Amino acid sequence: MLSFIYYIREFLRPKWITTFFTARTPPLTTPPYFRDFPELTDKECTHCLACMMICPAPEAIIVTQHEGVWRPEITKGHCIRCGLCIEACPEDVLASGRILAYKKEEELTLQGTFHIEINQSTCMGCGNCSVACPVNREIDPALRSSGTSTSDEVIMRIDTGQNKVLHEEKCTGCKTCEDNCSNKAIRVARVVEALQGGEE
Amino acid sequence: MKKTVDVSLPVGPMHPCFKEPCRIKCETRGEYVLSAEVELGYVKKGIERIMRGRPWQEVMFLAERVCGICSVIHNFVFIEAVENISGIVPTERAAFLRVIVNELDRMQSHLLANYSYCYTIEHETLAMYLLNLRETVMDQLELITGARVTCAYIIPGGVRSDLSAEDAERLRSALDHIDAELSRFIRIFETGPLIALRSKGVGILTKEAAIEAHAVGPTARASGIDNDQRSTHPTYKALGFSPIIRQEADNYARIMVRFEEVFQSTGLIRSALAALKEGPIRGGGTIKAGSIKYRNEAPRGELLYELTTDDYGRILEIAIQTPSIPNIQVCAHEMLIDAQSAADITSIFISSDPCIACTER
Amino acid sequence: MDIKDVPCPFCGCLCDDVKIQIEDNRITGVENCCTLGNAKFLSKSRLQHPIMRKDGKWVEVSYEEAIDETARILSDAVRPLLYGWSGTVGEAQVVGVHLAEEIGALIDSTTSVCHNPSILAIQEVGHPGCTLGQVKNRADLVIYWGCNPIEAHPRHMSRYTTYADGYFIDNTATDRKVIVVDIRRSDGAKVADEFIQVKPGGDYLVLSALRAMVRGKSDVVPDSVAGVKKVQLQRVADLMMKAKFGAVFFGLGVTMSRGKYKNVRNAIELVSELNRKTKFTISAMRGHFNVYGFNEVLTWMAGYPFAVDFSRGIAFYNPGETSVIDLLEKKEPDACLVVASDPGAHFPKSTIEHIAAIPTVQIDPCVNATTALCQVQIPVAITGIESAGTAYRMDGVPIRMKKVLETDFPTDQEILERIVTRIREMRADG
Amino acid sequence: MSMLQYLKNTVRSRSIHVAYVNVGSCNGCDIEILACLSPRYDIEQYGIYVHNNPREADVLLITGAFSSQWEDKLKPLWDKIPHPKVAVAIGNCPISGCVFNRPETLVDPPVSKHIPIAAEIPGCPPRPTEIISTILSLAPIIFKDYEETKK
Repeated sequence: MLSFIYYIREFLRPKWITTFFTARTPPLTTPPYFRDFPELTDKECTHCLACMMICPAPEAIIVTQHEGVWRPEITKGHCIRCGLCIEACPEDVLASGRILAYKKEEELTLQGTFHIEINQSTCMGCGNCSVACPVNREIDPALRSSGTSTSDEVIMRIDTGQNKVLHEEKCTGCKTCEDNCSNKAIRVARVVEALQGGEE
Repeated sequence: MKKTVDVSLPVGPMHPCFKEPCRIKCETRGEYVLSAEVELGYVKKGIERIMRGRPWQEVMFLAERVCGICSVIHNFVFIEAVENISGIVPTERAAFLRVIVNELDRMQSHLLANYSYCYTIEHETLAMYLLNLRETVMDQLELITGARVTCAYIIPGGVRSDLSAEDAERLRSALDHIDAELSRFIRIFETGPLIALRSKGVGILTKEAAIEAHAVGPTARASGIDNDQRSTHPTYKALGFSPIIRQEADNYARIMVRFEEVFQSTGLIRSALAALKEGPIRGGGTIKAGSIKYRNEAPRGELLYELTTDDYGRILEIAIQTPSIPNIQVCAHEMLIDAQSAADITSIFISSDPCIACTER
Repeated sequence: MDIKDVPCPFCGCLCDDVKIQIEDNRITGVENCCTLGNAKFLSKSRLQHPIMRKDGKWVEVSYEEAIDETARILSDAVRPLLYGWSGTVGEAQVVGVHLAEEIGALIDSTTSVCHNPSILAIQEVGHPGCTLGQVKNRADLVIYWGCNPIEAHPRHMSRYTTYADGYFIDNTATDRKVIVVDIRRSDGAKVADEFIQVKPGGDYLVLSALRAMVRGKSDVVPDSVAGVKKVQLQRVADLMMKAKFGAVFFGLGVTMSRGKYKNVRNAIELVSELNRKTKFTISAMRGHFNVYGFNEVLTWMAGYPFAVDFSRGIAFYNPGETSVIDLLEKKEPDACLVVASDPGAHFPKSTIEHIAAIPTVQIDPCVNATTALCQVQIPVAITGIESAGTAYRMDGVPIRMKKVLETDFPTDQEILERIVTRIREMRADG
Repeated sequence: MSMLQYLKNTVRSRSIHVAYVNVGSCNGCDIEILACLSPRYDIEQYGIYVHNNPREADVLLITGAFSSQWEDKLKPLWDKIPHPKVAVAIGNCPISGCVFNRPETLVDPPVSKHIPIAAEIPGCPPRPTEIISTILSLAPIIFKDYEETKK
């Protein structure tokens, strides 16, 4: 019996009555603070590949060159809208929601160090990783065009039948080598630290 | 006793009441349930296999996607586990922000569970009220973290973003709104005689059975067991947390425990907001080698991460024990048996708030 | 001492960018070379003297004696077989063909057991092919059909196709698609954009289905073709038609599975079909570094690419009758000369039994499975490392092999020339 | 176009019955579909009803990255839906496998390998607003002149 009174009271509230007669769904809007797919700002991309390094989803972001201009490209359907690329980008090329704003305000950064491991028993020395590596391609144009490494400045190259890491410190952790190794012989460990307040 | 006809009654795997695919196979005599068995395996993805050999920034997102409903707690437990291995201590402000987000997530999860229950017992009005209230909570989550479901808020050493003063004010007013609305809905639930008929005395889980079967979370707390892992967490201790326990041990108690925990969560968020001091939100720190077992209270109960990392912070071995694993078994072997009506099967099952995605991963 | 741009004498890729470090006439370092080539450059074990079986035991003999014995075996034979040739340079192959003509022998190469169906198909319908340089510079779609470049031609992808920057391709990383067709998920399939898993023996069906789709007759294709779903085939056909320049590479998965040369013919016709809409080429993934060279040499000397029988006094070519396996199956040869290949490791058991039963001579630097079947083995300089010459890459581009080490061992060419001279002397003696 | 056809088009775009199936998702997308039911978004005002019964559905919403359990189940389920019908992939998982698309995984994305997918809503998970607006924009196009186009 008590419940009837509660129900009647529920339905006699003025707010209930007004909403009952003027029921309207609010328009389908997305709030400005929603972390949507990252969008490009007008800043220039320096292809440091930090976004590719931090991206947790496979094939979601790739930095490519079109007509001489580098820019990150986000693949919808792969991107999980985590927003880490926006935080990791040192040049503020990407923006989404409020991430860019608070990143600047609070001086948030994500910094990484990288370590490349090559499994000697499975590496075939095919050179896919060292040719695909975007840093290698930058350093040694011969490697890019013919797969022939002529420089000792590259991160890694084929030597004595297997891939050898020469300059680990140049690695940007972009995982391109991992993706292009067909027998999973190369792994990049990415040790990322979340920092605040600039360089320590 | 003369045996009447035995019926093997399958429920699922696609059932309007279930959010996720699973199948309950019940042996019934008439409407009386003799035994029940839960059949799983429809959403197995092998997340733990994928996690192996990956750094925290990838595993964190995989951990979140163990379960889409209680994603924050998976993030929370995983990050605190690797922090404990590496000796990273989150900044004070970050610790409280974590609690705020975690409690918001718990609120929406409990509201969703109670929505499902009300929907299952065909009280659609209350169900819709609760679902609408959940949207308010989701708005707050989105306001703080920028995403509704997979927030990716907690990272080693701190949190992703700060809570500004005006956002905190919006959060406070939303909490007041939630409290006011929810007390109305609870009154509807508490005093509705039909609801009581469908809930009280149905799906009894005795304290002894609950202890024996290792029930966790609200399912166990409704049977009088004090097993809330938040009591051991330092930040919660600082906020003066004490678990909510009821003794009725039926569907009604389980739903009421969740309702009361929503109130408790709003209280915790308020005190966390009050305790929030200015300061950095990230402390830095890298993940080191080690292994750990770490647990905390998910909305559905105790969540345990057991993991080993290597020198470069990669996860070598990981095992996740989610709360729904014991709860589904408790539900099948203790609560469903002796149900007086086949119509109660779904309502009892939903009252234990099963999460199939968590269980199968 | 460093020597640059040494061609690697292993697989058909013939990578000519290998850098070699030499100390005291020994190779100490190899750069830019894959595991397979590296192993060949750095290999240590080899046969030091000619050996001959006498009373069931191996005895070391002089080169004179070994060549005398070989010449005797070959000139006594009624139907000698000269087999191998893919691991040596064109200059030696020329002498080999002269020798075959001299003694009326049947000459065949390893082509006979790998890409002979490809050659038959090309003879039927032509070859829309191009050099690997074209593929590298232009192709935006690469299809590997029935081959696993990662294991067999490791540097093929990084040097010529998938990863190397092309002159007309902006972004190899994004603009180039790779399709792998195989019966199992091979290593190469893991880097492919699209992997088609065909049931064994189903290549012909899949090729025909793709041809129908390229022709615009998708509705005749059933829902599943040799285990491949129609939607996937349609996706692949669309990819092919959208490509500006596609390159198909096929391996033994196509040639030596059910259907044989008809598979290859179908693949070539698919490519011709595609050429009505876009540009497409097809090439075989040739195995040994100079297997293509033998086809070239024999073609310009005898008119046919492999399996030529000189027993009639003219060059007679009839694959199925004059190809090596068929010949050995019929137990026809009564003497055999194996040059720079290893039939003992690859041939069917019954044919090996016949090789063991007849007098067999092997010319090879190393002891291998064929040694067990031989009467005589003559060690030679390792082609491409200790002796120079011309080899043809898998796309038909001739490349000059380099001599990087000094050696006392005679080359293949010298040994063969001495055998020819010895046989002529024997004939003159009557 | 006949009057009848016009009427059919109108009715079909205003009355859409939806079933959803979870083929291995983390249930994040499922609860976002559920959130569409809430009075905030209220999809029923657009004439969309969530029935979860394939036999009376027009639109099948698919979430999840296709676990092996569904290999023999999804196709029969799709065949049970009467024509005209469409399948819509919700979230990243059915499109690409999302973060689960790794070499070690047990799932087999994309779902379009198994049944035809008409539209895709990317996002992990997509917002309820995105789900609703996609289905609403899809509805008039997909069922338009069904009788004529099916031939």
